[in-house]
Amino acid sequence: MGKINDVSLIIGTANGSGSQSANLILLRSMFRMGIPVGGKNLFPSNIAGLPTWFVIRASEKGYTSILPKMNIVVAVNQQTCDDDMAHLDTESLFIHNSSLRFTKPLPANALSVDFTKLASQVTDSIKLKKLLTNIVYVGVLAEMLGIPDDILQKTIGDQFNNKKSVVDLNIAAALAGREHYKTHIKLASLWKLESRQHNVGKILIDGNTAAGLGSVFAGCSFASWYPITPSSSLAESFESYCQKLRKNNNGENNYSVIQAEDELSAITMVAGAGWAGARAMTATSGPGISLMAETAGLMYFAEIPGVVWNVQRAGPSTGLPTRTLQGDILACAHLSHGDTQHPLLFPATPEECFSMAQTAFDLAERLQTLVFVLSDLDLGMNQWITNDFTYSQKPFDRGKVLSAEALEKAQQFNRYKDLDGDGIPYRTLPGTEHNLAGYFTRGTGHDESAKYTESADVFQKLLDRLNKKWQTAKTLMPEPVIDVQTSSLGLIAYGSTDSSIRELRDTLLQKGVKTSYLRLKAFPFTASVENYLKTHEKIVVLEQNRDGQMRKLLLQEFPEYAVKIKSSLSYDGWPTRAENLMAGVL
Amino acid sequence: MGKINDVSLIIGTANGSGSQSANLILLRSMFRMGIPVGGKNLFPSNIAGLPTWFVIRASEKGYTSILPKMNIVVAVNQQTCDDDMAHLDTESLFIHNSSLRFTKPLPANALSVDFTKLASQVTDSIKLKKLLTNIVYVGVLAEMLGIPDDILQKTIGDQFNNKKSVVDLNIAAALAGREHYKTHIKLASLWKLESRQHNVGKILIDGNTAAGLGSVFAGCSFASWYPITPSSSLAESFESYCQKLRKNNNGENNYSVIQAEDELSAITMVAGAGWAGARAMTATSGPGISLMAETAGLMYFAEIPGVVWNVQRAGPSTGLPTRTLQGDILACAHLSHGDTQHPLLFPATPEECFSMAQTAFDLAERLQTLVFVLSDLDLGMNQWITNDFTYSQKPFDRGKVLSAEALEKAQQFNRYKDLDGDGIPYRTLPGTEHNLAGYFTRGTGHDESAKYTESADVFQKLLDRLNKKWQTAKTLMPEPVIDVQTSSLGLIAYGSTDSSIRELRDTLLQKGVKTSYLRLKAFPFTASVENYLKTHEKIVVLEQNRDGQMRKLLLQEFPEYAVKIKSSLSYDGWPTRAENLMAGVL
Amino acid sequence: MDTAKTEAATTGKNKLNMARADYAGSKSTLCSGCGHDSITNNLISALYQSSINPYKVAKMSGIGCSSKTTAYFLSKSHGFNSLHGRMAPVATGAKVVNPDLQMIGVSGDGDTASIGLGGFCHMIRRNLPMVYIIENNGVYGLTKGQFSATADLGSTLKAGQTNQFQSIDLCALSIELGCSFVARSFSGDAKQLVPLLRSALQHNGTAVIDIISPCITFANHNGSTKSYDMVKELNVPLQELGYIAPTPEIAVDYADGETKTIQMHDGSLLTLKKVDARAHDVSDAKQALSVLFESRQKNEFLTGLFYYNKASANLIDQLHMPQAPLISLTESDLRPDEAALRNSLHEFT
Amino acid sequence: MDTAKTEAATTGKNKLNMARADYAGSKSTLCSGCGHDSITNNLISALYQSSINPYKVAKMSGIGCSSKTTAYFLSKSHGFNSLHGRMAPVATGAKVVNPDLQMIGVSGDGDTASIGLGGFCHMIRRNLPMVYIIENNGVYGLTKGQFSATADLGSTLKAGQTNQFQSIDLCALSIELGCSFVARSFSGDAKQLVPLLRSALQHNGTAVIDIISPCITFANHNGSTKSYDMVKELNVPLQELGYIAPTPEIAVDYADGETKTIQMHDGSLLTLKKVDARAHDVSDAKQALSVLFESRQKNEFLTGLFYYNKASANLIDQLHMPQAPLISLTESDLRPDEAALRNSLHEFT
Ligand SMILES: Cc1ncc(C[n+]2csc(CCOP(=O)(O)OP(=O)(O)O)c2C)c(N)n1
Ligand SMILES: Cc1ncc(C[n+]2csc(CCOP(=O)(O)OP(=O)(O)O)c2C)c(N)n1
Ligand code: SF4
Ligand code: SF4
Ligand SMILES: [Mg+2]
Ligand SMILES: [Mg+2]
Repeated sequence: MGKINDVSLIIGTANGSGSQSANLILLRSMFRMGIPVGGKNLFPSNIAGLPTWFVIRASEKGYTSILPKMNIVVAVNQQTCDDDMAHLDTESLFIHNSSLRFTKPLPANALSVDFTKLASQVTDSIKLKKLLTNIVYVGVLAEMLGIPDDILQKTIGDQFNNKKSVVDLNIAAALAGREHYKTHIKLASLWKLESRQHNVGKILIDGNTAAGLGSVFAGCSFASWYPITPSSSLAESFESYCQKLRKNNNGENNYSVIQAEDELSAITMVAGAGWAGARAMTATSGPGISLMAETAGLMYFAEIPGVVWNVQRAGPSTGLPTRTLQGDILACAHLSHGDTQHPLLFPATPEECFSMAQTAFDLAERLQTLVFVLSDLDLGMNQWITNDFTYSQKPFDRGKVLSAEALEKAQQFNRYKDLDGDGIPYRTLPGTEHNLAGYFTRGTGHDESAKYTESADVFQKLLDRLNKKWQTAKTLMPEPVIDVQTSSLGLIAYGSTDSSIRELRDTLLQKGVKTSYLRLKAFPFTASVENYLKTHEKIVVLEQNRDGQMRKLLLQEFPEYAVKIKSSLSYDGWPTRAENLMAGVL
Repeated sequence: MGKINDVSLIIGTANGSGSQSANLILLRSMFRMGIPVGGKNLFPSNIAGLPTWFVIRASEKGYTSILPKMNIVVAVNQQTCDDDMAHLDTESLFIHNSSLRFTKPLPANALSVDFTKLASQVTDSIKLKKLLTNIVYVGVLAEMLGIPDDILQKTIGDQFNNKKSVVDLNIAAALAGREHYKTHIKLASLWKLESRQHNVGKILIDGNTAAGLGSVFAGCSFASWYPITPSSSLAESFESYCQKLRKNNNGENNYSVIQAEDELSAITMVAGAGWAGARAMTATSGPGISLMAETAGLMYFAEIPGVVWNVQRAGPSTGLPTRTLQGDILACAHLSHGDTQHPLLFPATPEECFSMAQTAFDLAERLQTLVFVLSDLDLGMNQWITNDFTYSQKPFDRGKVLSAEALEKAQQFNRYKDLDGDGIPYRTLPGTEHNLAGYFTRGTGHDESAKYTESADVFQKLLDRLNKKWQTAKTLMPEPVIDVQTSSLGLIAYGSTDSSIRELRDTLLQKGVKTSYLRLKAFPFTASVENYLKTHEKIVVLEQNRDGQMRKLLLQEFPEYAVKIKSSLSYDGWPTRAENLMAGVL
Repeated sequence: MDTAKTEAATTGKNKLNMARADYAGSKSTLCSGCGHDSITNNLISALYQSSINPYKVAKMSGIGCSSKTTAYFLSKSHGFNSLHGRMAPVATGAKVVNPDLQMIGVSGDGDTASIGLGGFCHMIRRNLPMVYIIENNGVYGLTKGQFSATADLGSTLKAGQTNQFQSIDLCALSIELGCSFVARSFSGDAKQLVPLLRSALQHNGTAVIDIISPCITFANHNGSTKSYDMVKELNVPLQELGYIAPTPEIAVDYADGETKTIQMHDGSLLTLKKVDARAHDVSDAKQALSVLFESRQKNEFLTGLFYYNKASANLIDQLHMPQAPLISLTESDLRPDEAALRNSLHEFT
Repeated sequence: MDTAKTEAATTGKNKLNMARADYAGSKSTLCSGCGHDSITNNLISALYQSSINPYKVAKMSGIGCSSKTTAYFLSKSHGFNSLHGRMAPVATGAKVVNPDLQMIGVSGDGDTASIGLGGFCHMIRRNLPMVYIIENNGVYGLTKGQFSATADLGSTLKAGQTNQFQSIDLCALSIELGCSFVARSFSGDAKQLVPLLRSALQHNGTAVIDIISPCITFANHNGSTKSYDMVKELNVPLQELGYIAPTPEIAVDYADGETKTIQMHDGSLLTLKKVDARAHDVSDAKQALSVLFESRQKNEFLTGLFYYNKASANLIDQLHMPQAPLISLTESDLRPDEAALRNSLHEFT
């Protein structure tokens, strides 16, 4: 008998060849078997014809981190078939299309399957044959691993929207693969899948779709954006969900989406919309963040709410647009010149991408400031099992906005006066029909009534009040997830690396090393972060960037504990692999 | 007898009224008497008609920091004359134009002088009368303080380029003021000036002029810029010195200056020019820095030399364009997204603005990276006594550039290969006539031969090499100026606050508190900074921003010493006043 | 003829029962004699005469002396003095989420033609409903008089330098990009400017008004092509303009065959009396471009309304939003129900 | 007639004794069938036929599928694949300090007309000597096919959305801004494109060539106005073009009165044979704008050379630099002597 529900496989194809849907069918079938599984697409910054890999890991424990060696390697791409063998270890199985020409010797466990020929049995069309080749390997793998046919067929149906002609062809191709395995290969697989109940109440989804949907449910009514990988699908999913869910009874749009001419305009439109009273957002990645710096500073200083989704990719500069990093932590925390600071949120799962949308807008409007949600390519574009999303009953926090009636009662209004001692002033929206409502928003120095001033005293007080607001923010930011198991070694991480950290901790435990774990959800840090630092002898911050950016923020904020705060870093652009972070911990 | 060579005075006028030349005449006359003196202009972000103040401080010790109370207040501006009295203490003298109407009671030591009438004695032209009013108060003050007439007259002559008609009128107006004091006021002044020899080998100049001139002598041949206060005069002085000093024998320009359409283009033109092999620079301030973020990251990652002069003003956002802060330290150190880092230089005097121009270009070309020189409004636009500039004999360091001949010898060329183990690769310039010269510059991931790659391994190695280069930078950056007097309290500061820190230290010493002092000249920090941290029990970083930005960089770099690194901050937009920083030190 | 104006003149109050002073703002801090102040003044007249509701106005600007002027009128309105060159996108965001706002933007030539050119062009493409005023002095006033991109070829700076680059003609550019209302005027020409502004306020798309506005401090010397003297000399109005507010029965009766009338969105009329032989049909973009092209060759400042297209769909139309502005939507409009969530998630199970 | 071409064709080498392969670059990674690859191919032909010295070429680009193509030709040359929308300023900096470089820029419609519009317009104002190619497919290819600012009104995306905004006509815009060489072509039309490119390479100012280049993956469906089918259908060439390299004795002898000849900077000739009645005098900007305007109304792709002005001063001329490029200046040229320093400081004593 083989290992049950513990298999890693990698499929090497070319992008634009239709392999993506085949891979998703395979992945979703496993998910529907109730097995914890994750799927990661390693694609090139290119539209068609270059190498792409898809990695699937099924694990009873829910680990999704990519392992150094794969159990099964499927090679379909001539360009990479030699190199794909590097993923093999002695036990691994190497399944390759018979048509591939290798320049290296094949491993012992190589299995040649003529995917192309099998596909030909199903169709005569050259174009279709190419696409169906992919489904054939799905059939082979399904048979080998033990994926039930009903699940596979239903998943194929769903993938192609139950469009009969397409579905039938694909099912036939899958069956051809299955049959081939059954009749010709007959190998007893070392790895087997068995149905489980792990995925009850769960969904399989990518973070960008979750964030787009979340933004609809979070009340966002304005989005302006400029296309950039890997954030485009977030904006696009927001728009398409709006089309479905945000029409009024007359079929009119209760939302607006503008594709801006660049990121300068995208964020600046958000500033305009936030100022006017809408929940407004943009989605971008590295280069876009850089271009948004000036307006981000304006929004901080003039106190305008807005949300930026930063789906991080590998930088600096254009970097590797289709690889992942957590590299914009410092850039976002201080984006713009001067003493500027921005709250950051760090979703770790699609579920949090969904729920943090409301958190982000609530905070942005409460604090009257720009809030960054830092996702990344791994979280945003890969497939994760996550808890089914909770429908929020929590009312939107629209913050301190004074209506005409409120102004009438108050009989006075000073836009930038701290009436409540929390550093947060009141605002009015343009169009408010009241004599007191109007004020003049500016990025220049201003007094409490928003008038221009160069008074040294007033200026310093303004900066101090903004800082007071920052202190208030610390009490409003989401609390970290903390699991204390020891006082000797405390790990800190954030965002998409969470599942890798879980695996890493288990491995450490097996080696006899107990760890505590704090997963940050936000910057500025809440008091519990300080407490965690205080109560652990050694702290290791695990992150996916070269410079230990989150560690730097921790050092800045908590110099008292700086000595004991170390880094464990991984920054090659691949999704975190648990073992890459191990060295830094021990 | 009054106090000798120890006087602070403030003159309140309106901008655009011609007072600036009068104030400079007064200041330069004192300088020419050999007395240490400094002049600071507090002007509005406006072209004409709003309040402006000019502060002059003469002090045998060379202190130039603005004091909370002034010895002499000269009020000429109706708009501010009431408020100007706030600068008085019991001893101070309040000289005001007789025509001013006050709503507050005048102090005992008030002296009403009819500047306007005195000016009328000299001219009938209404326009000129207005301008000459200012010279009249110069005459009054000159007589009162004891500024010799030959010095004053010569200075007037120089100020107006010895244009006889103008000079004569101004001299007459000054004499009218002088005469009026002699014959009508006759008050024995509490403050007197006496000639000294302190200014031998010194000049009186602003930092921007020094930086512009320095850039000419540093070999800069390309500047692109977009106007922004307080950096414009730097670019303008560079261009005007080039016109004088950088013409070839045929009268052609051995330089180029382009006024760009915005800061995005300004810095990007610098990238193009630096890539092509020129010493190229731009000058800007806060908002411009934000707009330069994306290209700054490209220059870091593609390794292109260039220099940015950031003459800092009070931010965040548009902030107070005519006030000073050291607020862009963090923004510049990490400008752009991803793991991006930039070397920073901190000139403290006009002399350093001049000499650091070459340092900046040498470092930029040696390190193939963008170097920021962080001046500020106080240093850049105010008048400072500084050592006469040394003519540099040091050859330019043009860095590792391979000519066609060198390529012929080497027989191979890999743009991004670390041949010398210092992390710095070799480059070729476009136009080099050799088969090996061409390479493809990009902001995307690249291998040693500059080819695009998405290889995880190559990408991580590239980031590591860039980091190695950063380590090399630490050995090349200018060393701090260190004065160790004790091991208990070590101050750290940088840039234009230097003279205030000197005063602060003297005051502390009088109170019995000994301090050491390290003045940073650069980031990344050299080893001597760490040693200083190590060898002092308490460290206070004095700076002009709210968030203690340099302290944050120190915390990031030296967590071992973080516990003892404290802040003393002042951030109201005025030039540092020594006493404002005192509280944070004790 | 213009009832609003007449009424206002006699009673000192307009239709909203507001006095002209109700349209004022804080005191200008510009140099005395600055063209921008005249524009402010004319704008106040236009707003007052047209009985614009101050509470529904959003005053937008970028950064510059010109951009400061939004503080000098309509102190009852909200204003947004944003970033250098970013007026267009800020206004876009605000207008989309609240189309009830009457957007009045004041920018400078540096703000629009230099740093803001990209955003300006794209706003025009989208036909954002907004009065977009450029106070054009050919220099960066606030940074002390460097050339902007509308400086004319051969114009000189006070310090002597000569501009060597071709000037961007913002009117021609706007027409080329499909802008639906394009005019040029001169800061001091109240007779021309006020009717233009009043009709622009009734236009349902982007109305670009390029107003030559001399900078007295940095561009009023000999050699500056945008000095008061030069502008007066070179100003050639195409038409004489008149504005007629909508009344129950508008009886337009012109003997003069040389006068054309165009009807604005709200029914008000702009009358254009031909005073220059070249005055063309303002609905003909091609002709407008030709007229501008030729006039540019002559180094004159042709003023008047150049192009008007009532029909072109604006951004708000394109977005198919409800009558009520998005900002008035409540939580129940904005948050779909739980069933919608469950439905949406079905495909991920 | 074109000696270079004839020679090349016979010997397989051009005047620099280089083979066509010497002008090749690395293998294209674009989708097979992408219009951009045809342009690369035509560009290689033009460079080869014109015996351009690869060592003196600087290949510039922004970011996009189109911008990647500078890697696919002239691997001997330096290339700079810069930032999205920033090709114009990078090229400006490089060209100014080394005017010996032959600047060849390849950008996309997104890169130029969306994010890079400001820099593009200002480069034209400065008349930077450069061949500026726009590989125009109306979409952002590299980010998977969203509309760009040159998408035609009414064109549809693969997923069905319709573009509601007016397209920016980069040729008309360039002429309006005073660009000195403006042409449009189609990626697949070697006969038209190669002569255009060869003459652009000899132009001493900004040469904008807007090349319609279908995106096979995202904009080749029915409904896309820039699909191969549509472009072939709508392509209307104004002229038939021919290029004649400079020879000691050029004897141009055309019987056909319909053929005009223009002489480029290096003495080479571009012949324009009228094939459409509208073919105008290419030195007349006003006419060029009118022709483009009318053709736009008709929804056709008018191609050919639209405007050419040999005379206009370029940026390098304006800067009054010496013959030797700034980058060749040595320390002694760059650092004035000590006396100059002392003199300069005198006024500060
Ligand atoms: C990003 C940025 N760059 C530069 C500046 C400095 N700046 C302020 S106003 C201005 C030019 C204004 O010119 P214009 O728009 O023509 O207005 P004017 O003052 O002439 O009315 C500049 C360059 C700034 N505020 N922001
Ligand atoms: C600042 C920035 N924003 C967004 C992107 C993402 N991006 C890469 S290419 C591209 C569009 C390219 O379109 P186009 O110039 O038309 O070239 P094409 O791919 O169609 O040839 C975009 C938006 C980026 N690289 N940089
Ligand atoms: S500087 Fe020029 S534009 Fe600015 S306020 Fe003065 S006159 Fe007006
Ligand atoms: S996506 Fe379009 S533009 Fe990009 S390479 Fe493919 S066909 Fe060409
Ligand atoms: Mg201006
Ligand atoms: Mg494109």
